[in-house]
Amino acid sequence: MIVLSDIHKQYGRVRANDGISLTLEPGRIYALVGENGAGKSTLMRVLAGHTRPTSGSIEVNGERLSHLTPALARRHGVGMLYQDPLDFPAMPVWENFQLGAPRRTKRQVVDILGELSFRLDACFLPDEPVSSLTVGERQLLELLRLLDLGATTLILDEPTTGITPEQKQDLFNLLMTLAREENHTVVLVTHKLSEALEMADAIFVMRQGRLVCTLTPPYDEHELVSRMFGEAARGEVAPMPEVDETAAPRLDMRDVLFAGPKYSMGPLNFTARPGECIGLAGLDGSGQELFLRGLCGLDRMPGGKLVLNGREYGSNDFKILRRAGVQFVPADRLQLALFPALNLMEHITLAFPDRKEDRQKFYDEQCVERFNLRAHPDTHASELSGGNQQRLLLSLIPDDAALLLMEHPTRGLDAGSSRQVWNHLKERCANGATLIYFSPDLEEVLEHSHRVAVFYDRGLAAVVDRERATMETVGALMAGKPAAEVFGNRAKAAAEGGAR
Amino acid sequence: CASEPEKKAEDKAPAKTEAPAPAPEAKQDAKPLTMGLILVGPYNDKGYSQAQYEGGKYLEEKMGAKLIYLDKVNPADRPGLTIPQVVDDLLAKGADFIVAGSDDMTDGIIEAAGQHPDTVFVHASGDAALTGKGPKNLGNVFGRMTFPKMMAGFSAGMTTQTGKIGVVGPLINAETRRLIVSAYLGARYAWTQVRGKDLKDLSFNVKWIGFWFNIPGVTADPTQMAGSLYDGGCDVVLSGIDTPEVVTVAQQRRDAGKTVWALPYDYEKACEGQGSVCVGVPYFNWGPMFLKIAEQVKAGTYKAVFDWEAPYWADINDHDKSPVGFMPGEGLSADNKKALDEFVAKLGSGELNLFTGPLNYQDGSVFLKAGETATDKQIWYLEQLLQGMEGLSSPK
Amino acid sequence: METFALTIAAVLMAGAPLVLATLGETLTEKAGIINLSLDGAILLSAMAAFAVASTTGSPWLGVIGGAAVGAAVAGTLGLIGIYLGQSQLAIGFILTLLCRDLAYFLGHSFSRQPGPDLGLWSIPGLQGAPFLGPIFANASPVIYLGLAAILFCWWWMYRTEGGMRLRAVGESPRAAFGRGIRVRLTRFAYCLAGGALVGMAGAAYSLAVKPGWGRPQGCEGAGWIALAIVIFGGWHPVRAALGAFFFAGLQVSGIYLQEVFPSIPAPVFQVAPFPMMILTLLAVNLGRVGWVQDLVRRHPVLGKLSGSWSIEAPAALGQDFDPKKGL
Amino acid sequence: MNRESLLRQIGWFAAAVGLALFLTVLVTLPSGAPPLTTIFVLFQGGLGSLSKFGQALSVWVPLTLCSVGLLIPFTARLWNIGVEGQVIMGAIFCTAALRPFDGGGAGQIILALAAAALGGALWALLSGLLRVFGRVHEIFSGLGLNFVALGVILWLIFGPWKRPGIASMSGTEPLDVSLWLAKVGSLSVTWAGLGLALAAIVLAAVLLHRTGWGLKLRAVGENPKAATLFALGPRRRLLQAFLLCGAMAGLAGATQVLAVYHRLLPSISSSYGYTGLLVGMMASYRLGLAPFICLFFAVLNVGSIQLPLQLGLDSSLSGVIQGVMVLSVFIVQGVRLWLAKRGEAA
Ligand SMILES: Nc1ncnc2c1ncn2[C@@H]1O[C@H](COP(=O)(O)OP(=O)(O)OP(=O)(O)O)[C@@H](O)[C@H]1O
Ligand SMILES: Nc1ncnc2c1ncn2[C@@H]1O[C@H](COP(=O)(O)OP(=O)(O)OP(=O)(O)O)[C@@H](O)[C@H]1O
Ligand SMILES: [Mg+2]
Ligand SMILES: [Mg+2]
Repeated sequence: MIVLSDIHKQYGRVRANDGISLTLEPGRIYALVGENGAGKSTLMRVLAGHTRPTSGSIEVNGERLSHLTPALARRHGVGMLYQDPLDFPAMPVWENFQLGAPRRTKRQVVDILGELSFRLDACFLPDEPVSSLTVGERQLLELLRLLDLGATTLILDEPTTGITPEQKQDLFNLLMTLAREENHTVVLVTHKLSEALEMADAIFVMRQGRLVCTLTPPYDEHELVSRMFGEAARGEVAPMPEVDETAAPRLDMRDVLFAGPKYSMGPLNFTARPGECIGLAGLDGSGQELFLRGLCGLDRMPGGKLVLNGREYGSNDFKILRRAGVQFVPADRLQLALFPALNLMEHITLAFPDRKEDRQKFYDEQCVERFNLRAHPDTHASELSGGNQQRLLLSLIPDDAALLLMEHPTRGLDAGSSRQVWNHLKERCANGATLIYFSPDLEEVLEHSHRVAVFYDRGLAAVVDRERATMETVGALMAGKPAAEVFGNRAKAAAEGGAR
Repeated sequence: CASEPEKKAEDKAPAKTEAPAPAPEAKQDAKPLTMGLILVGPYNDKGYSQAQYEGGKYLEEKMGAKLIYLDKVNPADRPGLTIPQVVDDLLAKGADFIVAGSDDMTDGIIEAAGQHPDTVFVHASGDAALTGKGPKNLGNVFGRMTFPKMMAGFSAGMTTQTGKIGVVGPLINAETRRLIVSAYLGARYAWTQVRGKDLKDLSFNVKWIGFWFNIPGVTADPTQMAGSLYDGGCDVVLSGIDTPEVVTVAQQRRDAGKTVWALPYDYEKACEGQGSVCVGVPYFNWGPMFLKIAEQVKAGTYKAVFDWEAPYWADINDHDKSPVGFMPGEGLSADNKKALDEFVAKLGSGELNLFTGPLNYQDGSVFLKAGETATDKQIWYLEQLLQGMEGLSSPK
Repeated sequence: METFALTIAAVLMAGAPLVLATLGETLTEKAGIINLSLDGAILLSAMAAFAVASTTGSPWLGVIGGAAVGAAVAGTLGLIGIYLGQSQLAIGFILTLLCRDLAYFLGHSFSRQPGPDLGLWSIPGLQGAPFLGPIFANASPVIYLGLAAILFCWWWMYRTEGGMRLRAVGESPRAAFGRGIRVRLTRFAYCLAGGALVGMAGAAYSLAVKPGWGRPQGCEGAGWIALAIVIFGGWHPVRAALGAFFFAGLQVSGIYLQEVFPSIPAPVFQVAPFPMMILTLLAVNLGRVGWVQDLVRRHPVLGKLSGSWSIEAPAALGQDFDPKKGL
Repeated sequence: MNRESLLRQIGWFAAAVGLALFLTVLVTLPSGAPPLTTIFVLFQGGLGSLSKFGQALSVWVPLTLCSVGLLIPFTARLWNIGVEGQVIMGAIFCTAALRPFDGGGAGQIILALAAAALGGALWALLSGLLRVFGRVHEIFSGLGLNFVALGVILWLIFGPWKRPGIASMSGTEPLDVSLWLAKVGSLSVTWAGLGLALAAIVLAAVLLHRTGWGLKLRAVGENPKAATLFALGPRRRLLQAFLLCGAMAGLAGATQVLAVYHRLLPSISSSYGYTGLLVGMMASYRLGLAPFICLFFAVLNVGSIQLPLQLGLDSSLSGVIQGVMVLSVFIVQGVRLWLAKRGEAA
């Protein structure tokens, strides 16, 4: 039995965990759900001793501790499986299995590994480098390792991203047996409601670092969803701009293939009109990221054609597209979009070299007036809050941008600023820009899209127009239900009509 | 050594009488004559520079002169330091005349001498006075190392059992060619004339490392160089470089049970403590040369000439007379030593001049016709190695 | 045959210190730390080794002294680089120049003084043996030291728990930390160990390969060559050692080649390690460049080729890790 | 742009100097030299007289050219350790340009300077290309190219460019006096040298702090990914940085040939490249301090010859002091960082 009480974790300005208390009992399976950045992983890392909480205490087997270290956690049988497998790709399977475990000979290790994997009817070649395994296999190997270390509390942080359905089924069966027969505690961090609903004896819902509620069966899906994504922000929201159906398409993708570092997708056929807001819905790694990065030329486009404002592009060179008015705003702003140690003025100068002279004026009008970016002009980007970072980025996008590609436009923004951002984006659309964006916050997507493009399993599953785009339908599509089942056949036709 | 004092008296006497009396006297009373010495390497390098340093010390003890010196004067060790700057420093410290120790300083010393026309400058090695390139107040002095090198070669020729002699040379230029050729001539004489063997059976193999000392990644490594010579069958190797690798390698080969010998270079005591691997060392003994110059300077009679001093034949190892010498080591057997002495006597009497034709260059062209003897200039500016020597004559 | 054996012997001798230094740096870099201070460290420890040896009269004490100094230099890098979180490259580079001058300054009084050396070990059994005789009958201890070090490093890295942890902290400090390995401590430890080996290399120079101390000692620049070889050897002890011998061979053969190809300027053979290092790095990295990847996709042949390049630097090489931050 | 009080910074710098002093004393003690006298002799040797100061300046010129040049790649977080080789290449190209002439004037000299800049730039470009297109870290390519350059210069001096008859350490045939740079009065520093160095400082200052280019360069160094998003052409910037630094290093080589040695020497670079790197680091990669640190190091260099002359000490002590100085700066920075972290934690 593990009791977390009043756990706080602060990362600079970010409150990753904000006073969380919960109890984990043996023999039960818990699900931990919440939008991106809700603080799930952080909480779990605290539990696994990989992160020291800013404050709060952890009680394990009656022992009360201010924090755990990896070694301590192991001694108390707590083991964690990471979102991105935390292993040593260049090293062989058996070494990955052995590292951190008590001293053993290779033979012993190989035997144990073989026996364990037999039990879970998996199969590993001990001398193969882990880099040659699939993500799923690596997850499984980690799991075996934890079991071998005698972990009785298993934390799985989104274990099903990028593993096949059957692997997933095996995994869940295994977890079931572990919990029911061997009395293990299992915590499953997930974005996929279906999984939570299917597996969990209790569901913890997190939102912006807080534990908003703990649900117990029988579950009400609607409640769960609304708890996860919260009420829509108060205050008047600009209406969706009108789209001129007759206008020539702004973007037309013809059999486009995209190839990213991890995976490739396509052929994609998709069109967008001027003034349109198109939201991309999908679980992490379902393909929406590659879709955006490919469109702006950051990832390669091995095949197909892009037609922008009637001009045809055989390749997606970043510079050329940028000159054609394509602008990309990544989600990870500090890592990808800003210069941490440069100040606001310098950012402006970099974005608008020609406005070097009146940049102070620009700053006042653009940043302060339009985006109420409240910060001294020579603050470093790294010192800006997430919200201000986003404001800065938006204010750096030229007004004549024709096609806006945004990852999670409101990531880390509170309700108020999110609204501002949205009103601004809609204003741009009203002025004829086309917005294609992705957000893990489904409610946001539904609220701010003319059409919703749903991605599943690295592919464009369906394009749903506003009327039909509801939490249920889109949620179902995201979870992999075929369009046919979601709407009757008639609707399906319409849906596919969307993706011509 | 009893003879020294009066000998010195003799030496001094003429100088005194000729000297325009007062000036030097006054000088002497005021402060001792001071020599500013510029050394290219460390003063304690057990080699070329230490020999000059001890020459300076000799001067101090013999005529109470004062020595001020700066060592390691080369662009590598003293970045940005130029000879004129050093000279300024030494003069500021009261030097009455300047001696520059190395061929590398040629241009710098010419420049400096130009800047201080009424100070005496002497360039040990170098040929400004010979070519007339230099200003009037710059002379050259150098011992005729060719002779000790001949003796080294001779000893090698007497000592070798395989008839294979190796040389680890620094970099290829007229000076190094000159010295190595002398060694070859000595060895050849020993082999053919004294030991009466066939010239064909004598191999004389010269390997250049490309510099005066080892720079890993740039020059060939003298240690490996010497090693390869010994491995190649040479049992005697002469060193032409500044650092003591060759003797060390010889020692190691000895420990490994090989019968090999080595001849270091430059420094009289180089053979000390090396035991029987060391056949002998051709060395500079700058003392007498410095003394002579100092006295002339003091007397104000110094003439800037190109002075290429022959050994003092009566006793080439006489500390007070011979500018160059050959110090036999334990490696030289008694008989060979006797042979060497005869050889030296012949050279001294002029009865034997090894630079006598017929001698051909390595490429077969004629260096000296039969019976012709080489002039100093020919020897000083030797263009190639000689026929019968292996190794490069000039860098390609 | 005889001469061939002798050449082998020469290569072994010339290679021994390089091997020691290379192995040391390989250890350090496997743990994820770049120690650029090699060149200076070798010189300083060469001086120290000789100084100790000639004052105590015992060459082996000298070797220990050299190792200690090498470790101390690496330790400085470790403290400032690992725990104070400063740039390893910068510190390493500063230490190189500093140690070099320090060696000349402190070693002043020992320069060109007679002193003991490690001498030779003669193995009675091998005397007069056909091929091995000339090589091993009377060989310098450092040759055995080098060969032993190769075996030991290989065994330690790939056959022991410790070696596994070593590679782990170099591959992914986060993962290692996650498994309860004390990352910084481990890294620091191997920093020291590697430094000690480098120190031994210095001792090998001043007590065996080029006995004595002086300016120049003759091992100036050897450290840079070793650094190059580490990369050339793909961070694998055995391959690195082979690399060291390969370059020693190049230098030795350069002596013979000087006559064979008089048209090739002599420095070429001596400078060879460096262009080779650059080419190796090029080969290693090109595989990751986008346009090359596309090329390889189009022509599978290249894929096979690039397979043979598959040298991987430790993934976390030069990245610092602060456990306080957590994962 | 750090908003820390000047006083604080000075305080920390003082701490660094103090530490350096302490370490130096520690080092000199075993050699039995009186530390303070030693340090006094050093400085007096470098500043004692006008001519001494002139010498210091003549060291300052190439050193400044190198370190100021290095600050440009540093701005882009590039470690152009190949600067040493670039100095050598500059010297080689400079000599090559003058070989056809046995005399001349401003025309030839300008030609030679241009050639030197070109040579250095090309050599730097090699590292740059390797870095940008081959992802070879510039440290290793730079090191390699340094040795290659050294090989080339030795080969030239002892081979094709050797003096008639004698090839030797003393390098190639000296330049005709008409090709020497004019000295400032009786001092050993030259007008042209001073001009070049000052020009380099001004150029770097303007480029880095007054132009968009410098800002872009900084941005590229800060975050290449974002630089791509802003379409700043990271690759081109990096290459330009290498080229500029190479050109300045090349000029340093030229001043060595035209002003100091008047010919090509094996160790023509006087390892000013490496010292320049030290300066850059000690100035914590900022232009403001660099020229002064250069002067300080130059004074040490010149003063160092007094150590053997007056105290019988080995002059490499000056190098030791330089190293210790820079090291202390880093140690102090680290401790500072660590204390800050402690502060956060508490
Ligand atoms: N190491 C870190 N440094 C700084 N901020 C961090 C760190 N780790 C997490 N954060 C921030 O803390 C917040 C919570 O992150 P966390 O990863 O716990 O969310 P999450 O619920 O796991 O999101 P996801 O569903 O994407 O996994 C986010 O705003 C994130 O940016
Ligand atoms: N950032 C730092 N700067 C300076 N000293 C530090 C720093 N972090 C830790 N130290 C000191 O170094 C020593 C070891 O610290 P710490 O325990 O964090 O490292 P470690 O235990 O070797 O590595 P790990 O914690 O990853 O196993 C402690 O004395 C600590 O005070
Ligand atoms: Mg997470
Ligand atoms: Mg710890």
